[in-house]
Amino acid sequence: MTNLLLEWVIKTIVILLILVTAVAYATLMERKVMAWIQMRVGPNRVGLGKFRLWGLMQPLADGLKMIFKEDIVPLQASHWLYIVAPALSLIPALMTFIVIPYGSQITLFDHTIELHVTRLNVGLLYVLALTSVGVYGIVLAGWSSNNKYSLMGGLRSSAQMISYELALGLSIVSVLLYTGTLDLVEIVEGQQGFHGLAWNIFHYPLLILVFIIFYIASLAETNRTPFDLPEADSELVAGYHTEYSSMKFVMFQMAEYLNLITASSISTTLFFGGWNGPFVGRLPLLGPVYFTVKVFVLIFLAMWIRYTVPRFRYDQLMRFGWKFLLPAAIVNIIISSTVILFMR
Amino acid sequence: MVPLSWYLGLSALLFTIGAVGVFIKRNAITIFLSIELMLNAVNLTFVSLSGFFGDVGGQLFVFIVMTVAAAEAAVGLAIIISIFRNRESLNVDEVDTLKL
Amino acid sequence: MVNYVPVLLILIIAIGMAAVILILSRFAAKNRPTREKLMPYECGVEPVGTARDRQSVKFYLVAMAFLLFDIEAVFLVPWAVVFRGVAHSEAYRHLKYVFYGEMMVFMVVLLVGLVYVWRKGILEWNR
Amino acid sequence: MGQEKVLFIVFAVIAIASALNILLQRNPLYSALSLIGTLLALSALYVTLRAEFIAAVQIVVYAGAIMVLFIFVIMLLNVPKDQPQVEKQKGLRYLAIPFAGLMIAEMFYVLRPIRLSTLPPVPSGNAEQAVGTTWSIGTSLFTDYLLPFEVTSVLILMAVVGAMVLARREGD
Repeated sequence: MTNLLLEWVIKTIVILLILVTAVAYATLMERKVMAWIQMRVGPNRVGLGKFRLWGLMQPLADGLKMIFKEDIVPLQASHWLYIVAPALSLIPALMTFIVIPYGSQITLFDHTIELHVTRLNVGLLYVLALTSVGVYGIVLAGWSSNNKYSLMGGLRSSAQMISYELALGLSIVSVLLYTGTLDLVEIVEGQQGFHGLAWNIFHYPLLILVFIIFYIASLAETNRTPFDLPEADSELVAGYHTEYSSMKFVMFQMAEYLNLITASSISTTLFFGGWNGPFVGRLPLLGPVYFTVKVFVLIFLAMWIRYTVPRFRYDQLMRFGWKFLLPAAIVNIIISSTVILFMR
Repeated sequence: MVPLSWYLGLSALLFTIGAVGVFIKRNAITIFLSIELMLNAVNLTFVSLSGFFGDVGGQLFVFIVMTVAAAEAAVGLAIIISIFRNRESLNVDEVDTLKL
Repeated sequence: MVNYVPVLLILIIAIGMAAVILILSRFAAKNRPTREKLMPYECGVEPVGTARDRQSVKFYLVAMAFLLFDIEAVFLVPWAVVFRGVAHSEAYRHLKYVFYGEMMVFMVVLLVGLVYVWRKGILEWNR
Repeated sequence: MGQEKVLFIVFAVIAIASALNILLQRNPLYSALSLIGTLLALSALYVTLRAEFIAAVQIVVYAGAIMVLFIFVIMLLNVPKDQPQVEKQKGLRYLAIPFAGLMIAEMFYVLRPIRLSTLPPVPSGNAEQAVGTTWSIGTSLFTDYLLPFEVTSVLILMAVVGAMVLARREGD
């Protein structure tokens, strides 16, 4: 028992460290990608001493800068909620990753290590539950700042999140119809055949549509551009985090990037075979590599979309979510279940 | 293992707190929240009995109770909104007449 | 249930992390509040009115519609998980059409709700 | 004391403390947030009772949807704090305390003879289909409990229509 507990503690801390680093470099990646798309160079100065290292130390410098910014609590804000809100946004974002498998198992010093922190029978529901709790950070940040822009941004953002959460949940139902389990480890193991290429999306072509719905909904869920209405800077300044500065602002940013990474990981797990790939059976260490590559391709896609597609108007956004994505997800469930009923 | 009576005791305590809330609070929304607390206390009873007797029926009942609670919250809050619109108040002691 | 211990673990670690960050931001930087810094930000102009005002009931209606369709999604989850097993197992052979049909009835009833919400213009925000 | 008992006590204390906080707060927003605390603690207790699916649904539906609706309404109305406190039945407040005492006494009286102290063992071999898993919920909900399930859909439809009619103003 103590052995198991120790293993969990180590795995959890390692995962958190990796996640925090990934978040830091996702911000650099975002700026680099944006720069390339706009034919600029992007941050390339901050390095180690004389070596510029293509700006690889930029996230560190940004972090240091943010720590030493003045931390302001507006006088009229609801003091307690104002401080707690960013934590409420960050904590669920940090908690999601423990159910996602990032490899099969490796043997280290005669000790078999499963490459996932834990497996839950209701793994996917656990992810959905944390997503649905993530609304509170935003809505409370908007309310507690006691600022009109914040309140409006918080309300809009949460209305958007809950609307797209529906499409997200219903598109997952279509996947469940094929996999028949909520356990993410089992879902990945079900995609092992054909040299590790029996990914759900190849195996069941209907899932391509589901993936598109899922991906759009998860972009909206993470409040990224075409869907970053809550912080549409031309109308609402910075939305729900208008009043936030210093590390509290960083916590919102971290939560946003963590959610992006999580959404990409879930897409990878559900549609693209998780850690599966050629030769992974013989060389289990390839698993985490494949997983990371797939996740980063999806993150790159999100960034590409961000700097290519203009922002929606709020009414367009709500119309798109409710009148297109939601019915499309429901129709997909009906078609998928009919196919399964008459398959074989 | 934790004995069944602990779960039932906790559930009864939560139910009592909810009932007291309905008595002493005058704000319609807080009263509503207390009712939700009572529903949850009963749900705990259902789930613990279902676990201890190994019968899934109790958990299904909880599922249905949650649905009913959702429907109730939607309609109840709509009533609260329309009362507030007409009276500018959420105090249940001020809305005891039937005419406007 | 031992698999849920890591959930508790990461909850504690995440709370600890958030607390450390919050404390860090409190004490790492100099704090020199002025009246202007502590005012609500309104693009540099003196704030007008208050943010504690009543908002549009539209947000309530959207949240209400979300709540009711969320219930639908939650009912669909256990159905979707068992559906394949039921449709392809011998033990449930006579039940598979019932399984299919009942969920279709359920979804049709709720689609009527969606159509109602749609026709009443709750999903329109530009009016 | 076993680890389970320690866990139970921790979550029970969280549940009771936040339940009491509902009553102690004057601002309904803080009351609603306390209720969310109770809901999360209860969900953890459901996990200790092996009702994983219900525990997850508790968070998705209760904490993630119903309470969001409450908080939206509280934020939309933004009731001014300085309202005159009208209280017509003053006696109720003083009746509540003995009433609560009576209920707690009754509860101890009823619970005293209950002797069940362990959960039944998980049947070996088909842990996937034990009580509380998604499979067990799915198979019995859509067979033995078919009627309540279908009636639920009608209830939700009625709630949509009712809430819409009540909350919308004429010409809104």
